[in-house]
Amino acid sequence: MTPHLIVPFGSADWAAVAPPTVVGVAALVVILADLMLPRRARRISAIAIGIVGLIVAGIIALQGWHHPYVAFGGAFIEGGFAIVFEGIVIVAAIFSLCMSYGFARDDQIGGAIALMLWSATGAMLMAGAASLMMIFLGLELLSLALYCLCGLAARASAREAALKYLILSSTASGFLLYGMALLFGATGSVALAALANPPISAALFDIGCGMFLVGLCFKLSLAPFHVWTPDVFEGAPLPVTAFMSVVTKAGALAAVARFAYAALPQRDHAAILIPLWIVAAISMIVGNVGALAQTDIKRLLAYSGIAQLGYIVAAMAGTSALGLRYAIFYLGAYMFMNLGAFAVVTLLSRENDEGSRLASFAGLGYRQPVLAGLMTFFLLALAGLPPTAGFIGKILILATDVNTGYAWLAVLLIVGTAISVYAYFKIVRAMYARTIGTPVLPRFVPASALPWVGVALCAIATLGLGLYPFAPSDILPLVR
Amino acid sequence: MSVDVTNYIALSAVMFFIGVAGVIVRRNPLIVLMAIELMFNAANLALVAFARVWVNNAGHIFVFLVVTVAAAEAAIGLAIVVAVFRRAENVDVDEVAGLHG
Amino acid sequence: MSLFYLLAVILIASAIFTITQKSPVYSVVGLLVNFLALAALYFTLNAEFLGVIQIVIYSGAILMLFVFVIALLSSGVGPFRAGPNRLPRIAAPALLTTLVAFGFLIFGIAQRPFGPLPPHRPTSFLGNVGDPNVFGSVGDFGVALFTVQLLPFEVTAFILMVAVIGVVLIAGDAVPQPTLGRHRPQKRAAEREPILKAPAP
Amino acid sequence: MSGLLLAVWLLPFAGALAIWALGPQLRRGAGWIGSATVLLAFVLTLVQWGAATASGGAHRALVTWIPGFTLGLLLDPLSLLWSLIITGVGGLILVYSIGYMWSDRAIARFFAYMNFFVFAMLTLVLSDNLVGLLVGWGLVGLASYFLIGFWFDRPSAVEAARKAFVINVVGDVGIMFAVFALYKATGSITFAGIFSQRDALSGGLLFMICGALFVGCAAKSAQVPLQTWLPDAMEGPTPVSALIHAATMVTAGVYLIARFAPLWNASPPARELVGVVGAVTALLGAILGIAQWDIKRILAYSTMSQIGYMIMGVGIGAYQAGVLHFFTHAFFKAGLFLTAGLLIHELHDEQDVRKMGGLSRRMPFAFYAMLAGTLAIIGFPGFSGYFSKDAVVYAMLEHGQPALYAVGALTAAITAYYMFRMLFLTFFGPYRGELEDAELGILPDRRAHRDEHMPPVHPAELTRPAVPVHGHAPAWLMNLPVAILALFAVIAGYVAIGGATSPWWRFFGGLFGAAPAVAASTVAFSESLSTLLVSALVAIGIIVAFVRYGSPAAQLASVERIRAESLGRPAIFAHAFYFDDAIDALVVRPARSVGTFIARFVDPHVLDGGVRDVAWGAGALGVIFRALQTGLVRSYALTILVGTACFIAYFALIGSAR
Repeated sequence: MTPHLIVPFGSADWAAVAPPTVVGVAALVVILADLMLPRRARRISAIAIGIVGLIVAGIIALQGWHHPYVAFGGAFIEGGFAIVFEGIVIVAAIFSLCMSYGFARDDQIGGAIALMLWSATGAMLMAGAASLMMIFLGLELLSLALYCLCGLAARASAREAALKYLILSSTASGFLLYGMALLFGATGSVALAALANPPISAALFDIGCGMFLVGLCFKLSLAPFHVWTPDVFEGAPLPVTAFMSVVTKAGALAAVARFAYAALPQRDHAAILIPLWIVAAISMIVGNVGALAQTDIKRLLAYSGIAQLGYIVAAMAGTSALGLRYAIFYLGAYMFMNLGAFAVVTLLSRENDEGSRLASFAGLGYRQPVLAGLMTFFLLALAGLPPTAGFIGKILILATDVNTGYAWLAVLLIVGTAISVYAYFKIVRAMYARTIGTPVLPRFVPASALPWVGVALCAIATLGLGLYPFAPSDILPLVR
Repeated sequence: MSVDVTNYIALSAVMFFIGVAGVIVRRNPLIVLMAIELMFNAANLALVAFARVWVNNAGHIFVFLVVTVAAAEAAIGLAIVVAVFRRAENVDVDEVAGLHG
Repeated sequence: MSLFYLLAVILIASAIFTITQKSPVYSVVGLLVNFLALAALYFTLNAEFLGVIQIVIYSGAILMLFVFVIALLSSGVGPFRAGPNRLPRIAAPALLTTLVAFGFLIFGIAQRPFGPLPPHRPTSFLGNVGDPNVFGSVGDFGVALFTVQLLPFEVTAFILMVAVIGVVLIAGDAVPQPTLGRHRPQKRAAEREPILKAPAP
Repeated sequence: MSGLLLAVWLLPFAGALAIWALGPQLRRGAGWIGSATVLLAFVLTLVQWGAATASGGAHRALVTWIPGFTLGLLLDPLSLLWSLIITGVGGLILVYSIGYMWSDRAIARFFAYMNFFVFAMLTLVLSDNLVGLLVGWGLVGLASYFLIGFWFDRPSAVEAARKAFVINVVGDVGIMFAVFALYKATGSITFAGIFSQRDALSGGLLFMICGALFVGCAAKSAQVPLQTWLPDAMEGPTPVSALIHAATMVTAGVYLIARFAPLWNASPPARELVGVVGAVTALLGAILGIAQWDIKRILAYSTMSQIGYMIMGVGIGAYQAGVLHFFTHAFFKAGLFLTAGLLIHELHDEQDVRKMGGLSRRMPFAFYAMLAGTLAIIGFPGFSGYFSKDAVVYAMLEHGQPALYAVGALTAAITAYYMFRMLFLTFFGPYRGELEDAELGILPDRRAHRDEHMPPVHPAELTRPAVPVHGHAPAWLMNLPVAILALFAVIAGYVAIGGATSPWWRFFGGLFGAAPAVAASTVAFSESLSTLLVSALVAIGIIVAFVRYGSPAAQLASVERIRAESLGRPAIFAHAFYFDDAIDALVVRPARSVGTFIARFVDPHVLDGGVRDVAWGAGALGVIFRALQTGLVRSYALTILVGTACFIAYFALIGSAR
C-alpha cells in the first residue's frame, strides 16, 4: 500500500485562515525587526508592524464576507460569524497596541508585542474554529501568550497575576479538555457539527457539554468562575489588561455562541444551556456588587467586565437569532467603552504608577477636563445610561430576554444596572469633587499620543453605536 | 479478554480528579503544575480510549497536540514559577496573595 | 485484562504518590512512573505512537524541565520551605467537592456502559508500525497529521513559538544578568530606566 | 410650522452650547444669552398655539432611528402647556438668576447647566415617543445632578446631588421597564401608536405598566417613599430650586401620567394606587412642612405636598384639575422660591427663618410677593391656588374617593397653617438675625456632617461664602420676574372659571379621554359646599398660625417660642419620618456591606473557623462572597471546582434522565 500523502486542501482553505495567519506572521516580523533595528526604533516599529498586520488581516477577512467557506474539512469555518468576531479581536488588538507604547522594557517590547499578536491569533482562530481541536488550540495559543504577558512588569503583583492566571487557567483548560474528551467519546468525532446528533449515552454527552462550558465560562469570567479576574486584571500591565478584557472574551464567546447555536442538538438546547444562563445571571449580580467597594480602576473594570459578560451571555438566552446579534452588538459596545476607559487610564499613568488608583482621578475634572469628561462618558456607558452604546445594548438585551421568555434575566439585568450606577459614580464623584487633602497631582504628558487616538475613537464609537445601534446590527450576519 | 472501555474512562476520571485535588490542596507550585499535568494526561487517556472505540485517529492527533500544548504550558509555567519564587523565602503559593479583595 | 488492572493500580497509586509527596523531586519520580504506566495503557489501546511520544516527550523532556527548575529553586534535593498554611482546613471541603464531582461523573458515565472493546483490527503490538492502514500505527498517525489534521498541526507551531519567546521574556525578567566587567551596577540601573521616559515618536 | 417646533426644542441647547463654547469670558453675558434663547423659545412656542390646539397637534418627524422607529416632536395642548411653563417661567427664572448669581465666579457654568436643563426638559415633553421621553427623562436627571451639586465645594451639595441622581435612576429603571413592556405589548414606541393599540393591554399587564411608570413618576416627582431627595436638593442655588424643584422637573411625573391618560383610564387599580400615594404625599409633605426652620426646606416640603395634590388629581382621573394645579403651582411656587431667594440674598445666605423676622418693613416688595404666593398656595379664595386646589379636591368626590377628599381638605388646612407660620416668622415680629444661635435654640447643623464617606473638608471651604461679594445687580433684574410671577399667582386660576365649559377645559378638548366618574347624583355634596368647607378649613389654619405666631402677643414672645419649639421638636420631624434612615437601613447599608464583604475580605481564615468573625446575620451569602476573594490561588481553585461540581451534577442528572 502506498501511503497517499496528498493534502486534501487547496488555496481556498489557506485563504480562509489567512487573517489569523497574517497576524501570526506579523508577530514573527515584529521579532525579526526587533532583532535588526536599533534600540531606539524598536518600540515604534513593533507597534507599527503590529497595527499594519492587524489592518491587513482585517481587510483580508472582509474579502471573505460574502464567501463563507468551510475550510480544512470542517476545522475552520470562515464566514460572517467568524469575521465579526475576528473584526472585534482585530480592533481590540489595535487599540491595545495603541496603549502599549510605554509597556515593557526596551529589550522586551518586541517580544511582548509579538506575544500580544499571537494571542490575538489564537482568539481569531477560536472565532472560526468548528472543531474541538481548533477551539482548544486557539484557546491555548490565546492563553499561553497571556500568561507571559501578565508577568511583564517590574512589579511583584504582575508576576503574582501571571502565576494565578497560569494555575487557574490551566485548571480550567483541564476541565475543558476533559469535557472535549467526553464529547469526542459521545460523538466519535472532533467536529462541532457532530454534536448535533450524538449516538452514545446522553449522560456522557451532557457531562461533556458541561465541562466544556466550564472551561469557556472561565475564560468569559462568569461567576463563579470569575474569581481570577480581579486579581489578574489588577496585577497585569495595563495594555495587557485592556487586551485580555476584550480579546479573551471575544474568542471564548465565539466558541460558546457556535456551540450553543450551531452545534447542539435542537431538542436538548434548553436543558443543556440553562446553566449558562444561570451563570450569566449570577455574574450580573456578583460583578456589580463586587464593583461597589473597589478603589482600583483596573479592578473595578474587572468586576465591570464580569457583569458585562453576564449581560452579553444573557442576550443569547433562548438562543434566538436576534439574541446573537444583540450579544455581538453588546460585545462591540463593551469593547469600545471598556477600552476607552482603559485608554484614559493609560493617559494617566506615569513612572512607577499605572494611574489606576482612585486617587489618580481625584480632581481630574479640573486638571484635565477633557479627559475627565471622556472618562465620565465611558463610565456612563458602562453603567448603561443614555445616550451611549451601553444603554442601547442593554435595552436590546432586555428586549430579547423578555421576548424569549427569560424575563427573570431581564429583571436581574435591571437590578444589576441599578447597583452598578453606584459603583461607577464613585469615580465620577472623585473626578469632580474638589476637596482639600488630596494632593494636587501635576499635569503629566503621556509617553505617547497614541492612547489619545484610542480614547477619541472609542468615544466616537460608543456614542455612534448609542445613536445608531442598528447600523452595524443590520450587517451582522447570523451564525452559520 | 478485553476490558470494558468504561473502565478506561473511570480510570481517567480517577486520575483527573486526583490532579484536581492536587491543585487545590498542595501549596508547592511545582507540585501544582504536576497536578495540572495529571489532569491533562487523564484527559489524554480518555481521548485515546475513545479513539479506540470509534477507531478514529482524530483522538490520537488530539492527544499529540495536547502533549505539545502541555509541553509549552509546562515551560511557561516553570518560567513563571522561577520568576515568582526565585528570591522568595518560601516556595508556596499561599505566599502569593498580594492581590485580593 | 489483568494487565489493565495492574496498570490501573500503578497509575492511581503513582498519581496519589505524586500529589502527596513533600519534596517535588519525589513527585517527579511519581509522575514518571505514572507516565510510563500511561504509555503502557496507550499500547493496550493500539496507540503505539502515542505511547512512544508519552515516554519521549513527557517523561524525557517535560519532566526534565521540572527537575531543572527544582534544582534552580532549591539546593537540589532538600525540601522546599513552605510558609504558614493560610487555608489549613481547605483539604476536607476540597476532597469532598472533588468526590462529589467525581461521583457524578462516574454516575453519568456508568449510565450506559460501552461494553468491551471490539477486537476488530489486527492488534499491531509494535508490528506494522509504518503501515498507514493499521489503526494507531505511526503511518496511520502521520498521514492523518499531515493531511486531514493539517491546520491544528500548523497552529502548534505558533504555540511553540509563544512558549519560546514567552519563556525568554519572563526568564530575562527574572534572572538578573551577571554584572561582568564593563557592566557596572550604575549601568544596570540606567538600563532599568523608567519605561515611560522613552522619546515620543 | 414644524421648523419652529425644532427651533423651540433646540434653541435652549444652542444657548447652552454657546455658553459652553465661549466659556467663562462671557461672565454675565452668559446669563443674557441663556435667558434670551429660552425666552425666544417661549415666544416661538406661543406662535404655534394655533397649530398645537388644532386636532392632532403640531408634529415633526425628526429621524428614522431604526426602520419603523421614527422619532419626532409633538406639540399638542399638553406639551404646549408644559413647554410654555418651561420656557416662560424658566425664562423669568433665568433673568432673575442673572441678578442672583451676579457675582458668582462660575456664572457661565451655571447658565450652561440651566440652559441644558431646559433643553432636557423640552426633550422630555416634546417627544412624541417613548424613546425620546426616556432620553429626556435621563437628561433631566443628569442636568439636575449638575445643578444641585453646583456648589460642589459644599459636601452636603455633592451628597444631595448624588442622592437625587441615584433615586432618579431608580425611577428611570421603572420607566425603562414600562417602555419595554409597552413596546412588547403594542409593537410601537410612539404615543399615538401605543394608544391605538391599547386594547392589547389589559388587567395585570396594564397595571404593571402603570405601576412601573409610576415608579418613575414617584422618583421624579418626590412621591412617598422616594421623596427624600427633594428637601436635600435645596442645596442648589435658589433659582435652581425654583426652576427644577417647583416649576418643571418635579412635575414631570404629572406630565407622564397625563400623557398616558388613556392607560390610566383603563386601569382602575392604577388610579387607586396613584391617588392614594398622591394623597399620602400631600399630607406627609404638609405635616413635615410644619416643623421646618429652613425657608427653602419649608418650600420644598410644600412643593412635595402640592405635587401630591397634582398626582392625586391626575392619578384619580381628574386630569384637567391636576394639570390646572400644575399650571397655577408653577407660578406661585416659582414666585415663592424666588422671593425666598430675595430674602436669602438680602440676608447674606441666611436661610433659617428663626434668624429672620420683621422683614416686611425692610423688604416690602418681597413681602407682598410672598403674601401673594402664600395666599395662592393655600387656596385663599380668589387666588389661583383656590381654583386649582378646589378642583382637585372636589374631583376626589366626583371619582368616588371620599377618603382622599378628606385627606385633601385636611392637607389644605395644614398648608394654610405652615405657610402662614413661615410668613409670620419671616416678615413679622422682631428681627432676630443678630441673636445668638443658642438663644434661638439652634443646634449645630447635623446635616453637614452626616455623610462620613465624604472626604474631610478644609474649614476655609465651609466658611467661604458661596456668593462671595454682593455686586450691584440692578434691582429690577430680580424684582421684575418675581412681580410677574406674583401677578400670575393671583390671576392664573381664572382660566378655569366655569368648570367643564371654561377655557381651560376646552383647551384640552378630548385629549385625555374620559375617566369613569361616579354619577353626579351620588356625590355627597355640591362643589360650592365643598369650596366653602375647604375655605373654612383654610381659615382655621390661618387663624391657628396667627394665634401662635402672628398676633401682637405672639410676636412679642416669638424668641421664647422659637427656642422652645426648636429644642422640643419631636425627633420624628427632625428625621422627616425616618424615610432616609429606612432607605439607608434597608437598601444602602446592605448593598454597601455586601460590597465590602466581597471586596474587602482580606482575612483568609474563612475556612479556618473565621466564620466566628462573621455575624451569622450576614448570612451564608456573605460568607461565600467573602471566601471568594481571599487572594489565595487555592481558594479560587476551590471556588471554580465547586462551580464545576454543580455543572457536572446537573448534567449527569439531566443526561441520565433522558
